[in-house]
Amino acid sequence: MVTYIFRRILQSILVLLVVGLVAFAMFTFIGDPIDNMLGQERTQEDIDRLRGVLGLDQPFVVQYVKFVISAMQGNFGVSYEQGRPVAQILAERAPATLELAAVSALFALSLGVVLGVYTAIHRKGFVANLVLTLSLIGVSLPTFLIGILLIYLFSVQLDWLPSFGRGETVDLGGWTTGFLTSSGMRALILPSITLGLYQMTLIMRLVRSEMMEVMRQDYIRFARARGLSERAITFRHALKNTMVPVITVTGLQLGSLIAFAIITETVFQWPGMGLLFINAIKFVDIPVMAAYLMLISVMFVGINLIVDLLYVSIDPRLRT
Amino acid sequence: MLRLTACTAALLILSGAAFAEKFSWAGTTDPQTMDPHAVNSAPVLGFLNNVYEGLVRRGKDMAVEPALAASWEAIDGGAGWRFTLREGVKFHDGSDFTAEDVLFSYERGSSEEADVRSWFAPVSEVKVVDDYTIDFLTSAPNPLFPDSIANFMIMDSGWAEANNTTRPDKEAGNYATLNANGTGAFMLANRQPGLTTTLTPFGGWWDTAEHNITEATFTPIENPATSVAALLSGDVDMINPVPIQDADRVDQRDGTKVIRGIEARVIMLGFGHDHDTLKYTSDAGDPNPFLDVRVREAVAKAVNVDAILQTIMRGSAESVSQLVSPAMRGYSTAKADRPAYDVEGAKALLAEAGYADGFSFGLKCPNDRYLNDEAVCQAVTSMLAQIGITAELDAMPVQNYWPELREDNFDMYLLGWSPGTFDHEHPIRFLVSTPNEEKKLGSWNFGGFSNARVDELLPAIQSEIDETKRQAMIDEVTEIYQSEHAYVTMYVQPLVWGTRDNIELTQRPDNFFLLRWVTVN
Amino acid sequence: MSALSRFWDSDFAWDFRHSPVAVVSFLVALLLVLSAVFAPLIATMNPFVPANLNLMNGFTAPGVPNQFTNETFLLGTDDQGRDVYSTILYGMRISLFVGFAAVALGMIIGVTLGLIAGYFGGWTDAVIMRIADVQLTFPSILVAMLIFGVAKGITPVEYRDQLAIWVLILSIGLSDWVQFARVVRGATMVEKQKEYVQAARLIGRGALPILTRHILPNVLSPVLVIATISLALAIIAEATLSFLGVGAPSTQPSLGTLIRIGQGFLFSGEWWILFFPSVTLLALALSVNLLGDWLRDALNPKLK
Amino acid sequence: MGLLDITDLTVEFPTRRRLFTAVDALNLKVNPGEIHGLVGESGAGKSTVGAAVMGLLDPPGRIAKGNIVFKNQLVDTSDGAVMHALRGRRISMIFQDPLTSLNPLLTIGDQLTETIRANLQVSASDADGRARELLDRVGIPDPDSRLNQYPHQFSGGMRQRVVIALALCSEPDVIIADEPTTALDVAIQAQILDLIRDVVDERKVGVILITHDMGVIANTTDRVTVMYRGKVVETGPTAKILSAPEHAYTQSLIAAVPRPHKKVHRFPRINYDGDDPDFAIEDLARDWPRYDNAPGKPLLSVRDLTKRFIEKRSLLPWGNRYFTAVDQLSFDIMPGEVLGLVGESGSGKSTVARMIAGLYKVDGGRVTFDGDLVSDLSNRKVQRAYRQEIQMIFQDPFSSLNPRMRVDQIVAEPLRHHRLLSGQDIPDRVGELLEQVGLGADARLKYPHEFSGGQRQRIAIARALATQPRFLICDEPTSALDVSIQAQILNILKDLQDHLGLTILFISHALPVVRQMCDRVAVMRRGQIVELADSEQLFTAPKHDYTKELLRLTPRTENMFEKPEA
Repeated sequence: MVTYIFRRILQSILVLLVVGLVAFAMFTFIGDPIDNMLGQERTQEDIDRLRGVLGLDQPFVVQYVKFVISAMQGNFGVSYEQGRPVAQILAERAPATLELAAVSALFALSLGVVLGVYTAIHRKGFVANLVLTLSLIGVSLPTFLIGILLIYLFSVQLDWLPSFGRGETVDLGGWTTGFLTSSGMRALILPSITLGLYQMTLIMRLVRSEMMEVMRQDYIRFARARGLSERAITFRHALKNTMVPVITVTGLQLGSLIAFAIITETVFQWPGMGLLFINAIKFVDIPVMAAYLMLISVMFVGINLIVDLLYVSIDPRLRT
Repeated sequence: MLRLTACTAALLILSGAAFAEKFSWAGTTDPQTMDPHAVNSAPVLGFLNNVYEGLVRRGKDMAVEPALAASWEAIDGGAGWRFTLREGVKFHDGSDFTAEDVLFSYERGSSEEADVRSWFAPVSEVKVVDDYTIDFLTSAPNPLFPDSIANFMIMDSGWAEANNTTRPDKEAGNYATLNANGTGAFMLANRQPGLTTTLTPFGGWWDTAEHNITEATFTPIENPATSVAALLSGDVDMINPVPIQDADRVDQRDGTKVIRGIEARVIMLGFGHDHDTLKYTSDAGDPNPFLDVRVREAVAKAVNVDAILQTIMRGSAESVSQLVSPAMRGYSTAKADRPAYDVEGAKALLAEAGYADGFSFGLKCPNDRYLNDEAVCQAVTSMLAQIGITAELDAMPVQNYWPELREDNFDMYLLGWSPGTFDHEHPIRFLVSTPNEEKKLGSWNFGGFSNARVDELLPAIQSEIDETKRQAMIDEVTEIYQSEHAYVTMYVQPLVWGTRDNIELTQRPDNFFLLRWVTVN
Repeated sequence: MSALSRFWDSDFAWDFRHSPVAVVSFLVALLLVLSAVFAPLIATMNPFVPANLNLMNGFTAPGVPNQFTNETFLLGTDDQGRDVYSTILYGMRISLFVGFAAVALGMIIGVTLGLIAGYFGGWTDAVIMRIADVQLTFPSILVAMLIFGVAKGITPVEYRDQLAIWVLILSIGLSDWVQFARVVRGATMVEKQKEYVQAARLIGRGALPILTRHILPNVLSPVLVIATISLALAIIAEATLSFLGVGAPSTQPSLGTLIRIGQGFLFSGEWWILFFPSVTLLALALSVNLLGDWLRDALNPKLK
Repeated sequence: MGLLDITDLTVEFPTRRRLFTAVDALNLKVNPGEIHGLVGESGAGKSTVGAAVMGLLDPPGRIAKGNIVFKNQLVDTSDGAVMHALRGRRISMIFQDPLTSLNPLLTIGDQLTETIRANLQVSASDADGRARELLDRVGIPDPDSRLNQYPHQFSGGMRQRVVIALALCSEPDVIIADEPTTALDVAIQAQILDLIRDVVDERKVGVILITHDMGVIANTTDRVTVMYRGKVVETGPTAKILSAPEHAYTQSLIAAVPRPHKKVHRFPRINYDGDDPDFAIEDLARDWPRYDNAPGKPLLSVRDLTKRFIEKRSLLPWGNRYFTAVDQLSFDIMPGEVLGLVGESGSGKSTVARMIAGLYKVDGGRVTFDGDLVSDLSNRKVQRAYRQEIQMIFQDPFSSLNPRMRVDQIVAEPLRHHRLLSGQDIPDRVGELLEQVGLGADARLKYPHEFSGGQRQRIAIARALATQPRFLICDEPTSALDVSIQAQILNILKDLQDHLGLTILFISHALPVVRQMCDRVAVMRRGQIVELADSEQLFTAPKHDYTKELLRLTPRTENMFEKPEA
């Protein structure tokens, strides 16, 4: 098992190095830092001097290693757009996105599993089929449209919930949280539904199909034949076995939540990293793009590591 | 990191004000910088007018009134202007305001790195007479000089030196990009670029506060529908602008109202007068057809301004024939007619110029600067298509737009101009005069229109004190740029602000939103 | 028995005929695809040609004559005077073209790599699947925006409009290949253990003919299911990117661009500019999704 | 009245084309302390009977009519509450595959106690004690520590014991055992059957033992019911049915069972349902090339053949733990000889076949064919020639034919690959081959799924014969087939050897089959050959203990009905 986890960690590091390479290549080949740092009136001497200072005259590999080292120290350079260290900007923005993603994930996961189990058990029921049909409509509607409709309905027409932003936040030593104020909590509702709805649907459908798959297994038939109650069969036997594949996919889904937050943040003017990123795209702010890229993959890789560990804890076959 | 949370900041202020109110407003674009000299654009200057102040300021009716200068007078013989500074004024950090700060701000604002240096084109020298007296000497008599520096904001010299920001830095930014230390009614409490900017009242302000705000938060909301939703749901108290199409709804709804006005801003199309060849599309490299005045006239005739006003602008704007609106000083009443919409005439002109089969070119357009700017450009594209010339539209955020124009990357472009001095001379100086770095002239004349007679007339206009003579000269310039079709002027942009019913504020025609006139009921 | 009647008689076709959902969604999808393909024939105008537009027709409500021009439009017009009905047809062409091309790209890459990884295993497999892991880190919209951002940084401005479509295809396709690869790899690993593959190897067949002639046809059913669902996803991704402003340009609007434009008129009463494109997008994605859902069940031998 | 009385049971599966009657008016009676065998070939409906009694029919299956009477009470299988009270409490079930019957995520102890507590009103600690007793009873050593283990930590036989323990939890009156030993090796099979027998004798439960294996029936059951296509053809005491079957189907079924105790020339076949095609061996033999084999020189020679698989991957390649599947194996096959390779699952016999066929790379040793070193896969010239000379017939005719290829494409593939014929001649040759294996030329345009198992195996044979090979590897060629089809295919293989002089390596786990087919037999165990002898000698006078053990455990069928050789 230690080997397994160690192997996964090694693989994760490898993945990060590759992503780092992509980010670094973006830096080097697209956003020429010299161009951005020297402005229009530059001489060849200036360029050569700065190349030396920045180490750009060194071989690619050396530069890459330096990039990786400084990235590990959280140093991603200075935003072209804002003229501030990218790490600092990201640190400001991260709490908003992470809180949104966390709430969405919780929403998607809890409702997804519950509805998935429900629809799998009541396969022919009216409510289950209604939920399924609605869920397909849910995945067929783009996120941004759902966001707009939610705003129109709940903010504009009904005036129940705020239409944009995080509401009031409380600063806990560099981490701004919306969890501690009622306006912050209210502001979270619509964006997290918007962001989580799609993942919720996916998880629900996955749980349902895996559950139905598991329900066809011999050990479920055997459990029935042993006289166990339907409750025990559903929750003790079927659900646990369903969780193994569900966890993998859910891990991937939650990882992509952070990236998909770009859309939600745009619609709701949510002051997170996604909004930052889309602005970076518009202004071709390469350092911000590269850093965001790295950050997303670190989170993604981290989530996948956790998923692997969860796997081990659920499936005894992996423990030997 | 210096940051006050919303809660604590509010608590601090609450103790002071009896009817304390928070106020929040939203706009399409975030002010790029907090540096008053780095970018000469209305969103920045409008915002910073709340934080910084100039020697003079404009009142609710746009009239110039004393601010940091208690009074001013022309120096004999038109050599310049003497400003007597207000005493006892403090900067937000508590330091005193003196003539030294004015001189420093002049040097900073007229420096190579500054975007606002063209304001100081007429200035030959600035002399500190004593702590509270300063002379601005001009190379020629300049009767309008005090009017022209209402947006010239004074920065604390000691603060700038201490923070190593004695020169603005447009690209990389420096301390003043994110921080401010002015004398204005509001202090910069928290600045998160692109997210929120929070202002709090400055207790030590020299003037009497008319407002009752305890904290004001600005949020840029890029998506117009979101900002409307935010206003309707009461999440913000004011938005500028309200998308024109939503104005009626916002006005009719309980709880919100719309404040309309005609902005001083003229929307026009510009050409690459100094481009020998086209830069874009498959015709790139071909000789520039817009060098031919007949082609420019054809464009002017092809644009159906009335249609734009009736549909995209929903009838809430006026067409215009000049670079200023009729309300501005120096408007040339004799030249009030725009070329009529005339597709056939335009085609005939094109044929005459040898472009019967048309051509294609690149049209640049911002998509978040003016009201429905991209839609207008699209409409222009299809109108030009009617006379057989194909515009390839490239719309982009304003932050990318100005650099693109400065680098001459266009065949035709959209521009809006609001004369800071409310005088016809202003656009002539910025848009019609031949670009001249040294004299700081024609700095926004991206297409490089050049006419010797205009260049000759401009200094005369600037120094002429006799109104009739001055107007005659302006009329001549108008005649020139109209007949040359230097720009295709289209319409004067409307001002459409939306507020909650409980907000009272003053809308100034220059689209500057000043918090010091806001009352929250 | 001809191939056609044999197909008609197959379980697959029978299931299809007896599933109202499948038939209806197939017909809806077919209708939409056909109307997009034949847009030039059934549209009232080509809204992509600026010369065809009359701004005075702007904001005409559906079925109501325009106050200036007295023209009537079935689904109304947008702010530029574009007939919404025609614009939807033409916009759907972009959406569908991007969707199909992106799925084809993702499918070709994914199936090829999946076959290779699954068949050869070992190092080849490890490398390909690690690349897939990296790719999975970035959802399509992120890839699209990165490519877009990069492309914006390195290409001349005048190519950006044409570029947009290809960037969309490339980015959606690139983020799509992983699921094809994963499924095909899994299926290939199962199939290669089967004795017919060993029989072919025994004859002396090389890897290429075994992969293409033997394994590929047997792993296609899950590929078909994924391709269908990916198509819906790709259409939505395209709409999303266009909504975010990194997709189809507003002079040649796709469904997503139309929705972005229409969204600006949500409060002003011109509901049709948002409503009809949204409904079309929903109908398109929903019918394709329903088909995919049905296919998944129909092609799953375990459900038989 | 018996313990369980099933009368007139009819189970229907409505499919889209027609109503399929899986069980047709079946009557069956089980008495306490009796093992009632339910035997039939695949598709006979025997498993459906078990599922119907348990109320576990897969949808859309349904009981159309019939009564199930348990202890003189009519059971309403459609009533969930009734079935719940019955299922697991009074009637238990054992499934075929012990691996999939157990929930992999729960410990054995958890699964036992939950079953006990679901069915008997006992406390948790009592249930725990009972679970321990049960494990002990089914012969699992060290039950204390075993209780905390997961199913994957048990071997196949142990797992099936756990399954039986689970079935016994509630002290049921009836156990339905559905192919309980099919997935197990012969040695384990005997143990499990003994265990069931003991339980029946001890607790006087009634057992329905569902199986396709006549050997199991012969050795274990008291009474037997024979099913054919959903109908009961014959029922009665096992001894009587086996020795003197009345129904023609039963006769044909029994006759086809390979006998371990003597060698017959051909398998006796009784044509019951008309599916007995001609195999035109004479036509085939006419064009068959004759090879001059040097006398006394082996055609195929295997020396020190070794294969290792990675058992557990480590972080670094040299830290991997290996499992030696084939360990320095050596043997020769003479021209025209049939060599049998026999052993239990996991003994490495299939690995040997795949190495000889060049499907696996060898990790040590060498294989020479007709003097050429063929275990070196990089020698393309030798490989190309060798590939024409050898062919293989696989175990599962449902997976050995590509389901997406037409039959003519399948059979033609070797011809095309080796460019043995020009394009126009290929269809003719394919037609001939299909005729010769008795399928008829119109089989060409069909797909594999349109054929039955036996027909598919004949397609596989046609493909194997296309290149006119000298050497044929048969890897369990009949173990996936019903016994009557098995006889048919084995006869074909015998013909091939007799008339074409083919050299055959015949791999099987079934000793009776090996005895009928092979000239010499090698017994494999854990990657090594423990005994290699002439077939008759090995069966009559085995030398090695392991061989003796295997022979002893093989179900005895001497007292079965025998049809004189045809």
